[in-house]
Amino acid sequence: GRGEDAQATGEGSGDGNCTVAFSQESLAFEWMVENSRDMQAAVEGAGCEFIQADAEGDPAKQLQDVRDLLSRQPDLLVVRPVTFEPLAPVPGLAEEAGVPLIVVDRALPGTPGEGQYKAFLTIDFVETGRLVAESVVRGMTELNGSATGRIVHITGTSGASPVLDEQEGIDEVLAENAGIEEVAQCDGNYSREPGRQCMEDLLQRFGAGEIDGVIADNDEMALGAIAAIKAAGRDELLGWIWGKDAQRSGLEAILAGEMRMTISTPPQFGELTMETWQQVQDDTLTETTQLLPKTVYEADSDQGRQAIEERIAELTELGIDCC
Amino acid sequence: MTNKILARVEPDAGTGPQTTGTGPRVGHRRSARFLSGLSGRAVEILFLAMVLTGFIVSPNFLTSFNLQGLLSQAAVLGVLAIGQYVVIVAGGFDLSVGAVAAVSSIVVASTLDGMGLLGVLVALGSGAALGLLSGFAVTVGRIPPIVATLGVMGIAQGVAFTISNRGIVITDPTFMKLNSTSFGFVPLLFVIWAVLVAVVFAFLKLTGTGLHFFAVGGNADSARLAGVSVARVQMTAFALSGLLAGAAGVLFAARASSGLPGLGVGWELDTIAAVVIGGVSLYGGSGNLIKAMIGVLTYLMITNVMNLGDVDSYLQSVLKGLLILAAVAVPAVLRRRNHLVGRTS
Amino acid sequence: MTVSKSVARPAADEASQPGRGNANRRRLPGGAMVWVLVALILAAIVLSKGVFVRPSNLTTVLYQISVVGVLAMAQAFAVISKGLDLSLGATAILAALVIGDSSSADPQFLPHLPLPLAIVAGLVVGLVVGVVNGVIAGRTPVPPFIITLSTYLVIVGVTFMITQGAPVTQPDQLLKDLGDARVWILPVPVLLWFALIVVGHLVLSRTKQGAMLYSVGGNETAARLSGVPVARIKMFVYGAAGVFAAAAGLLFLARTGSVSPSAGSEFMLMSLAAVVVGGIPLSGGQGKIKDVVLGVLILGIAGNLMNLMLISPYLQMAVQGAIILLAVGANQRLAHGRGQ
Amino acid sequence: MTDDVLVRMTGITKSYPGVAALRGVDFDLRAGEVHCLIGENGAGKSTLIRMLTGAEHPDQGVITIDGQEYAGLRPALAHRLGVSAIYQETDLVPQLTVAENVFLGHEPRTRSGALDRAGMRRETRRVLDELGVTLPLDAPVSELTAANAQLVQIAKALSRKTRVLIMDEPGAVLSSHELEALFEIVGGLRSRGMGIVYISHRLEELIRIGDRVTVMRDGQWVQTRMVNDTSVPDIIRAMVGRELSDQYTKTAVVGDDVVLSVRALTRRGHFEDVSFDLRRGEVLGLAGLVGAGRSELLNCIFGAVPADSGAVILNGSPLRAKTPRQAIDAGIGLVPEDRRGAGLILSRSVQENLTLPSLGRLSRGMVVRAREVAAVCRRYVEDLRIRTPSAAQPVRFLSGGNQQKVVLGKWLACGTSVLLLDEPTAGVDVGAKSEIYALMDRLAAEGISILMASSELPEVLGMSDRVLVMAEGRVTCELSREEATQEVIMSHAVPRSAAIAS
Ligand SMILES: Nc1ncnc2c1ncn2[C@@H]1O[C@H](COP(=O)(O)OP(=O)(O)OP(=O)(O)O)[C@@H](O)[C@H]1O
Ligand SMILES: Nc1ncnc2c1ncn2[C@@H]1O[C@H](COP(=O)(O)OP(=O)(O)OP(=O)(O)O)[C@@H](O)[C@H]1O
Ligand SMILES: [Mg+2]
Ligand SMILES: [Mg+2]
Repeated sequence: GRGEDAQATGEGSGDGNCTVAFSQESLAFEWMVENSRDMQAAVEGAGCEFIQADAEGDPAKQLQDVRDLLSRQPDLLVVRPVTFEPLAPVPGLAEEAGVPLIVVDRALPGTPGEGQYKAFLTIDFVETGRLVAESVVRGMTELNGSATGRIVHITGTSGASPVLDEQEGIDEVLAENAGIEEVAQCDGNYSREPGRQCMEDLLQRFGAGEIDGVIADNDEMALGAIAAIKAAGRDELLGWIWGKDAQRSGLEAILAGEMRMTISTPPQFGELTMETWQQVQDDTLTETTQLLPKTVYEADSDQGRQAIEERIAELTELGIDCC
Repeated sequence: MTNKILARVEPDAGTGPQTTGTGPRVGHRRSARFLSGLSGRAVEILFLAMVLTGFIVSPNFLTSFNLQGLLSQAAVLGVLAIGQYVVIVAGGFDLSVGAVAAVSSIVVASTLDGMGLLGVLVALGSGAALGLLSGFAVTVGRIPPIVATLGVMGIAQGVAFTISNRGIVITDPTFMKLNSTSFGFVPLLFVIWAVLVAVVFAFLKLTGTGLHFFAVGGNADSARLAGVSVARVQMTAFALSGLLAGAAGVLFAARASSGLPGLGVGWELDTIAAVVIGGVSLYGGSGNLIKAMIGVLTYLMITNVMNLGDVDSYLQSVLKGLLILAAVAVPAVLRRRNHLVGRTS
Repeated sequence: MTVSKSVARPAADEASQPGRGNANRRRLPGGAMVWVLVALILAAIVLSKGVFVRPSNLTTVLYQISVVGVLAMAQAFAVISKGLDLSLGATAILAALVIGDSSSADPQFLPHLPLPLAIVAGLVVGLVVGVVNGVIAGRTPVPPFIITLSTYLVIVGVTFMITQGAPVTQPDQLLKDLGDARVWILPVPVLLWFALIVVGHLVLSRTKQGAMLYSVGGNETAARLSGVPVARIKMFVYGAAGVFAAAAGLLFLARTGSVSPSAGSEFMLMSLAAVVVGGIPLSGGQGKIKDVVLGVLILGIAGNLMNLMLISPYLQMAVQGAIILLAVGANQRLAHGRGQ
Repeated sequence: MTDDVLVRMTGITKSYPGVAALRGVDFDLRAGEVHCLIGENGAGKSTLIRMLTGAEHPDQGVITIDGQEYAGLRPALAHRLGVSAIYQETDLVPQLTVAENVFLGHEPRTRSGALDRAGMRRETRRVLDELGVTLPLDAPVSELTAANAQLVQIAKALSRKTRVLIMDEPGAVLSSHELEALFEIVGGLRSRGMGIVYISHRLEELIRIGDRVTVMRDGQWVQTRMVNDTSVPDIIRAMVGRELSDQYTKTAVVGDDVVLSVRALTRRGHFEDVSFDLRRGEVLGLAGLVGAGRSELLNCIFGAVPADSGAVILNGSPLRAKTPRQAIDAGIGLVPEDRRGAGLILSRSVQENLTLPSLGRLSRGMVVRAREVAAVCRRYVEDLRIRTPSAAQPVRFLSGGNQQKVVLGKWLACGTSVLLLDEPTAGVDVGAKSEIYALMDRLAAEGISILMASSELPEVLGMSDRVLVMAEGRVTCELSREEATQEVIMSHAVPRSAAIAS
């Protein structure tokens, strides 16, 4: 529970003798809440006190949050950046405060392994983009007999770094498959309702037969697109929708034959972070950049189907929808 | 209503209706004066209360490391808030400040390489240009300020993202000195803010045009009849706000050593709230710049102190809301109690 | 009487018209906005090569804007009373979460309620938030901007404390079905919006409270001296706005079948934009529901058109901004005549 | 008097949507004269002078100042040419101080170009001294009373290097005391060769200080005469287009029963220990200098401001009105001094304003009975002869007299039995004035009791059955209709501490 940390009043009052500070981009989304919860569990599991600040999506606030957290002289600073560039001062601040730094999920300028910037634990979003695009190529080949087709892309919040990275991966693959064309892009703001609006408008713009599939930068928007497609009676597109994040409702949509695939973007960095920190302390850390493994969920085989069902059961067990 | 009575009788004449007063009435007056005096100092009191709370909550509050961060963050929002203050005093609102700062940050980041420090001027110019666009829409287009700046906000965001859809890292060492230089715990950014405050304060207090800002915000029709060019005042106010938002963008770029097209979302509300905590009237024509700037510091300290005090971030939102409300409501209610009891206005 | 009354600050929109004195204020704002809308529709038809006027597209547009349409009506109540409400979007989402969670078979945070009761609960939440705003607005001299900014922050905090950021994904199936159901070619949410337009219109034009609302927005002092219970009217205004916001939340939930606490962040400025684009002056005391509908249509059509034209997301921000400037600027020209 | 023409306006025409405010008006002003401008409400007087100050532009016509023709006159240019105006509607910036308001638009500069605040204060004090008043130079104007604000406006006009001074009803909120001082100043300015345009509805004022008088009607020039060659009835005939019988038509119909009695009512700092009785059908005049506390007393009885002690008894039972609503429900109505700021919702229609206090009665549950509202509106528009193109006309566009009738009408429509009138005819033309007087008389005859605060002594004398005089917040004497004369009232109205303008 998030309530506990409110009781702590200043450093050293935790049950262990160490403090880990976490600067979180935002706590407005379930993925990030789960990310924080997992981090807290891992930190407290290791007997340390967990303190956290929520940047509310504002890089300027996050810069100040980092300072606020460093002011409390934690033993480790973990940062999940709002976005890449503006957080460039963070390694310098950690250096100044003499606090080791681990960056998770998104990158920030700086080289892990230099000075106090110890490690970078991430998900490769470019690779995610590649994996999605490769699945699109397979799907289009299946649909049209060859790697040809017209795709619309509902993107996450314009300018967000995962959006740009994934686009890079998608572009890479599509460059090799000239037959597949991304004919339109629309900003769905990572949420269901704007995603749905995008799809509705695009369905008006492109009549039946004019597009073959939809890439959405997350499952929420994919689900919005599905709702729009069903409402418009354009069932030919069902099953040719690609999502991301592997949230429970997305996985269910795949089982229902409405979505083609999704990729997990696991928020659970806690274990890895604490392990890495241990290695830093023991001076045994070799890999300063580590990638979190991700899983592709695609109902193209019984095996795949089973994996999805298991994952759904797991999420239901945890009582969460995402991740 | 003390002033009203002074209206006719010289303060030292001592023969007005007030001398007919009996004991309790004098007491009533005195406590009234004390309370309304307090309400006039609301932001200073709140500021000191925040400092005190910070001090009590955490020994780290008064460290140079913490103050340095607080002051340089305050510098960015503060410079932005100067512009917001100027526009509000002149009777408007500027919703575009955050987006204009984003444009300026991305402009400075993308031009530093080619043009060197001239890029800073280009960035300031782009801010001023967007400010002028707001001013133009308000004066020539006769569009209410809130709509005009909402439109310009969209345009500015579009421009920022068109220049670069992702952030640009700055490496220019001269430029970076802006952020790295500090005098004790006082960062250069803060000094720049203070200088800008002093300049704008002097402009408003010492020039006729400065007085015209207050006049236009207070009653544009009277100002016009007195021969004041309302359009020019509004134009200047928005241009100034744009220029200052541009400056804030540059300061942010220095602080974050990068420019960012998506910067400044929600900053328009932050600046308005901060300035109002500083006692500025949203209806224009009145408010003290220095107090407004204390409002900025106070506003940021709310978060700083809660972070240091380890308050749950969701709870922070609740507490911040209640604090803003209290900061404005308490003095306003006190003032009304003791000054305008039941007056029909 | 003190001077402050006789030289009361001129209306914001008037103050922004330098060099015009008080000439030509006779024609009320809003009248010309119809022509701006007509111009936009014509442009949409041409630019979309006719796609825009296809019945399916038209219903799509209506369907898309129904939520903001209801929210903007709520905003209009506040604006007519010379206020404004920044908490509406957050209220709508909170109400949607309450309705969605309590009506779901397996609620996460709330006790289970049958759908009708869940809807009532949501509306009550909206009412309570609105009444709190209204009481503060009526009893203290704090500007509504600050009041509702504060309640906005409080609601957001409370919403997240309850949900911990988790969405509600399994509201009552009937709700989802209604969201997609159609009567003739009109989706049910659109019909609900239409119904609320009628309700809003009747409240403003036919009820005692509506008439008093205009008087409070027009001149609070004079209204009070005419026996209008100003504080109670403000409570009514913000209370009604809260209920309408909750209704918007209900439509949102029906339309998307799920709601996450972070949804609707764009609602705050959008509802205000719709009101002002529709030509309702922020100086209060004026404006009709018809104006709000115009404002919502203009913004909605502009958004739809840009998507039909496949304008890049980055450019859309700028184009949307330009459209706001052009629409309101054109309206000012048409409504107030050419400059001298 | 010299004959050099300072200003000449010829063929001035101006229309607003739906109104032809001015139709080919000619007007001229010579140096060293007071040129009075008179006409009914809405005749176009203010509009005409707004052309001269550059506040607005004529559709047609020529304005010549000092022999030079000006097409696009702007306020700044007019000021430079030496044209200053005291506008009818207070045009001060409430948040600025007295000194700042006085010098707004022509602030003195120091040698370094900075704002010369010390100079501003010094000069303001000098001008105010000239006017014989002392005001706090650094107080925001919002804290002044209406009368003091008017003095600031006068100071503002005088602070400029002015050759043409326009005064649009400067006396409307001043009492006779201050008016005297004003007249002296006007006389002084005239002898220095300044040309003065003086607009007023009080004919006695014009006769006293005017050299020439121009009468306007319906946006047209009617006549220009030397004041010496004309008379009040002449002017009225030219203005109204018909003979106007005795202005004050007062019949005594006072009943025996006391309707309203006020006992030791006190509101500290405003008025103290006020007691009186008001009988059925009585018109009780409340005289006093500006600031005597009359408005505050009326507001207090009406529940708009709280009392500190004392009692108000209505029809035998105590009335503890904490809000105007309670007073209204008990049958009291207030016509406030500040008509536009407190009496009307300017942006709303005649109908809405007329029916606002009676909305409760005119609706069933929440729903307003539209037909009845329209009927009530029609009835009072006809009954009070409110001149308006339609019931839907925003009251902003009505003339002062008609606006005042709307305010009166809204109380009649809700069945008021006690009317509190605060300066009921301020800024109202003679025609409308006599209509309002006739109406008051009729209402009294119908049994309505009226408490009327007025600074216009002839009005107090002409309309009251009894007169109370207030000074410094206390009732200093009570006079019967027979006892009341200008001299007696004035002698009781001047405060004993007499630090007033002199
Ligand atoms: N801005 C305006 N828009 C529309 N009509 C106007 C405007 N200003 C004045 N009018 C109209 O023009 C006419 C002349 O008005 P004006 O104010 O000049 O009269 P006035 O002689 O000064 O009356 P009063 O004695 O009441 O001051 C009136 O019918 C008035 O309603
Ligand atoms: N110039 C002044 N000097 C002293 N007291 C003043 C002055 N002006 C106002 N006051 C105080 O404010 C109170 C209310 O003033 P207000 O204007 O209501 O008086 P009034 O007699 O109604 O004036 P008016 O003649 O304008 O109606 C007065 O009772 C007095 O105590
Ligand atoms: Mg006039
Ligand atoms: Mg009075």
